[in-house]
Amino acid sequence: MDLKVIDHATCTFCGCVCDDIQLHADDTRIHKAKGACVLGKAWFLNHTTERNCPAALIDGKEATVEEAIQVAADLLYEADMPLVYGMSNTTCEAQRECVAMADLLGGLLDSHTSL
Amino acid sequence: MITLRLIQQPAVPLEAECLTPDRLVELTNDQIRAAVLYHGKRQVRVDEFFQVDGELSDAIELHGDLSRVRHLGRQMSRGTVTIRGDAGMHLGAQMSGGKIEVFGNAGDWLGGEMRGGRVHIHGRAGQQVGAAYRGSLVGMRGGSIFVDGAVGIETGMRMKRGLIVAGGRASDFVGLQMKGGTILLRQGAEIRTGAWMQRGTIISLVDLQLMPTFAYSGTYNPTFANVLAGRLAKLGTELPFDVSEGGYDRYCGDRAVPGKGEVLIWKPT
Amino acid sequence: MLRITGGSVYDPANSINGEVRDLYIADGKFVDKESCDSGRVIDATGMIIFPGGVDVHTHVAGGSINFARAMTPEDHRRTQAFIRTKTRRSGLGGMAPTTFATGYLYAGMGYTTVNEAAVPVLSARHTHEELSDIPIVDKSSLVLMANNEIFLDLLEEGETERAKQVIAWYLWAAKAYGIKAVNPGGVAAWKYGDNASQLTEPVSGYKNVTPGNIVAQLAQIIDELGIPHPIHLHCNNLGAPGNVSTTLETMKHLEGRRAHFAHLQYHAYGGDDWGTMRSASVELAEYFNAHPNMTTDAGAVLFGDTVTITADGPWQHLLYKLTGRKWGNLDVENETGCGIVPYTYKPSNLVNAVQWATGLELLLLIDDPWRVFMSTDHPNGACFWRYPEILQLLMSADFRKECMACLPANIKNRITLPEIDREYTLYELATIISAGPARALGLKQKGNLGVGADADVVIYNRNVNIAEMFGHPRYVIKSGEIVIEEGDIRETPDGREYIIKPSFDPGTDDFLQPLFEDRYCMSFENYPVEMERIENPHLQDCKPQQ
Amino acid sequence: MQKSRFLPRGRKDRTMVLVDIRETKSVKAADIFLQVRPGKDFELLTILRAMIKDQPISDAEVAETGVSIEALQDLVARMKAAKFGAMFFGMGLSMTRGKHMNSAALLTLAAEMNAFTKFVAMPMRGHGNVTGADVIMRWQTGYPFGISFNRGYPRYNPGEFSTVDVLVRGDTDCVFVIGADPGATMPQPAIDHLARVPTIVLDPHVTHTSRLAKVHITTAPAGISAPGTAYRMDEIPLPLRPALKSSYPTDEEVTRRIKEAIQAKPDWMVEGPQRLETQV
Repeated sequence: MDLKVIDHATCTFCGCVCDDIQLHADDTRIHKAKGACVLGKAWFLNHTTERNCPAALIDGKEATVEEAIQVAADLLYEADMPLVYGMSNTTCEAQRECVAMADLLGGLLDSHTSL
Repeated sequence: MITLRLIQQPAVPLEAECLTPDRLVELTNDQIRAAVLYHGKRQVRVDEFFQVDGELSDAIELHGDLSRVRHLGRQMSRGTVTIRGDAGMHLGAQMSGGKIEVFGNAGDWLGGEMRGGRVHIHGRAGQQVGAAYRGSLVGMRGGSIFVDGAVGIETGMRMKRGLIVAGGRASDFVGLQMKGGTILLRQGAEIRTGAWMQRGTIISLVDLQLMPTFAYSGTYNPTFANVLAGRLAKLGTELPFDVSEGGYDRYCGDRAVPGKGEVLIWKPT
Repeated sequence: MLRITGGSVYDPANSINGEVRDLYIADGKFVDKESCDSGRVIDATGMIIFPGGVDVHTHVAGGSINFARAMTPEDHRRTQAFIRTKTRRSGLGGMAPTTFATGYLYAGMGYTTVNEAAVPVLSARHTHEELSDIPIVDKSSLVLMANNEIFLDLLEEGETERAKQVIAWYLWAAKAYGIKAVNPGGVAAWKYGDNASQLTEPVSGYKNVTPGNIVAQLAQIIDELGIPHPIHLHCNNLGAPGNVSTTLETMKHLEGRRAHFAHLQYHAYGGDDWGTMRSASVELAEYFNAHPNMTTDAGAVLFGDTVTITADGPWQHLLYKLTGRKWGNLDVENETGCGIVPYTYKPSNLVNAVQWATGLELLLLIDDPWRVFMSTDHPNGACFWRYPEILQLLMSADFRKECMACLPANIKNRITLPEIDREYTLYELATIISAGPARALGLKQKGNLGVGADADVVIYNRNVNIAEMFGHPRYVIKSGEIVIEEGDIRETPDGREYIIKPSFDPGTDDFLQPLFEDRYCMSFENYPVEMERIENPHLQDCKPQQ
Repeated sequence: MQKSRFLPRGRKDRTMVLVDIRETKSVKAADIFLQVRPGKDFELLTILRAMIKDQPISDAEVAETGVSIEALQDLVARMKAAKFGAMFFGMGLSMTRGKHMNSAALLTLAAEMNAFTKFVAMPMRGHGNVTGADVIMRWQTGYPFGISFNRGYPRYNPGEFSTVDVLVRGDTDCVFVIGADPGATMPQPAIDHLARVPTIVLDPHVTHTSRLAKVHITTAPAGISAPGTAYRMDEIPLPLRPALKSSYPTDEEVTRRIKEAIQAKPDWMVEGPQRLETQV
């Protein structure tokens, strides 16, 4: 099987953020992560593109992303003191949206750092 | 006198920096009712949460469990705030005068960065009593804080002047990076008392576990103990100073800084 | 479309000195009357019109100012807060304002272009992300090069042609606009706890490389590459008593070449130590006036609190030892570093008083306003939003006298300011805050109210209180859009970013890669900033000189 | 290990000192191992601060930390003799009794060491891009974490606005969780509050938090199938190069769409001045 090779890939498992990983992947999963440490290998190899999770859940029941987004927006909007929390295992681009959303919401904003 | 009774427990913290003698003394009853508080992100009127009696007075009395009501008496310079119940965070923060009395417990940052005035808590207080806010180099600069019960961590952090008396046991880091002033611990403290202190005095009436960077420098009865005892007697609390009763073991430090602070531990004879 | 009628126009780029002119704007640019036949009309009768301000030297985005933000929460709490609206982000002003507030504050005092003066290539991606969060104003950035290990190694080996290719490569990798040199050789030496204070002595770790040949070679390379802005130089020995000799010597090394001397105030001291420190502005201005190859910005100081940030690590450690306050230090592998120390300038402090006077003296003694520009080296000498206070000092000798009354008595014979009567005219002010810096940056479309230029314009109500007038413009228009009106923010459009692409030998990648991989701890391929990351990039011409 | 101009022999030119409360696998990689008694980090660091300044410290006091005076004297001598010292610290320091003061002790020691030689210190960040969150919050709000926007502008107070404290006290009435699983890591009273209020979770997996949440949205994992940027712990941003394509939307997209849905609703903010000269 022909594997796609990605050079200089970046590992986001821990704070070291190594950017010299070579990934060998097919369409559904990564088979090799050259240059990654034990933790990094586990991180890269454990993901697949298979849809193992529902697109969204509302009260534990499957829902569409659009429905879930609307419910989320309603709840955050109605709240008097919403909290936006986490932002560790995600991209800067998402983090910027989170900060913008917290600003708009008039809510609390916090990351793992404060633990 | 103005009386405010909490009629509804806030669902999220209620920020009430407008409830100070300086502000309310100028307001009629209607104006007080209409004054703005922040319930989380929303502006609300005082009368949504409080029943308001009285007007145009710098004596305020609050009733109810106010543990979620923050910034009461903030920056006050005159008058009295009496709370019959618990008070929330930042009570009397940055106050410069007047008196606050709480017949209950107080939250964190009680008298944070205060400059003057008096605070008396009959119950416990939270963390960072009389402390500096994050990043700020100086905490309390004057006035006095009496807490009958226990106090939380970092009590008197970076304080420069003034007096803090803890009737109950204090938690860790009492007088952290202290620059001056006096802290009296009637029931002692947990660990790291006086850590990184530069100047100032911490007195404990019971034995204390000290940082390894403090050095013993004699036992004596400092003159100021006498003066302080006189001042405290007027406020209804005692400090031993008579040579016949005992003496103070003096430790100086923190040598890590290196600092010239002192920790005095009372040793009764 | 927008017409501005009846105002007194100060447009030094077109030699218009206070004459009543009408301005016509369409599609973000000034146009002739015929091309603007509709739209809003601003009646500016009785008002004063300036081109939008251009800050040639400021620190508003990137790792170091962001470190300063982290170090000063106490200042964020005591400063002004901008409240968010549905479309506008909240922000905090102060010594190290947040990105959004930086845009609001600059625009609020009529500045529409800012040049971030110190970017390490390694964290240029970060700087660009912050720049894209500074609204309203147009931006450019200068990349730090005078302590770059690979560059210094090439100089050591005498490989100047290769060095030129490498510099051009770095510039494009950083998506920068020009080159900044900070304490040449000194920051590299600081990584070993040393400094570089003598222009002709080898830098620690080198035999041939001296601060003097670093600046001379960089200036040569910049001219050869045709970079629009000349070498932007922070000389050695910043802040040290007696450093004027270093500064003059550096100027001599650069004779016949273009050069911009950053924050000259910090490099204009006589005396031997802190006790004898005095202003050396007279001798420095005399030399400067006679050498038209150079421009400078003042780096003026105002009394009050600020936070000092500079790539000059050794100086910052000294300042930390002097103040005993907070100190932060950043090392940027192979390239540069940075130190951060909060600081309060006090009129009662003799050294601070000399610094205050020196900044003003330079602005007043350098006779060509096209060559000396407004700056405080924000936030080092003072925060940029305090510029209007300096303008007032420049325009009024009486006000200066009033302020001098607060200085210590023993300042006599250390400063020249009391003997200077010069008062700036509005025309000269428009030159030092806009037309001059725009020209020095090679931004012809800026600082210019002529047809074809960017419609960045400020309209002031006349006011005898100069600081008030310049601090609160009636209107600020950016690219033809009214962004500030009577002190309120109206619109917060995104600004452009100016970048250049100097040409370099395509083999430079292959040359650099092994050197890079030997030294750096990131992948070579991940190092250059991708073009897609630049918000509204605007490529300026960069043509090699023949 | 990397050889360099100034350390031509690589690892041999370097000295690694490991300080921990127990012998871990890292001991093998270290030249010197100092075993400190649990909860004595702050004391040990404070003693070192005194020792580098030649302040007298008695053996008995040092012994309480679990490390001998000789070992510390040796350490101080090595630190002062180093050309370039670096201290790395992790959650064993910052999450134990003393918390931020333990980190402050180490950072102060590093700063003070610069009176003798070059020294730096850096926190080892556990989670992938927590540094990015730090950096972005700083430039957009002025503060690194523990922020409240309830007054329309950022305010900062760890302890008051930090998540664990907020949850334990019940100070929030709706929680949005992204790139974290507090339902698995936080103390029980905090988790109880997460279950009590409507919680919204964005995560590539159905997590512990998702199970007690009102809303869960599955998103593409960062760096695996979502592109973007992450900050290394020394604040260097690096591009992500995802190897897979996901059919789930990215965190960025979902968050933006939620934000836009909120923006489409009427604003609750009362009209007021654009700026405040004095904050609360």
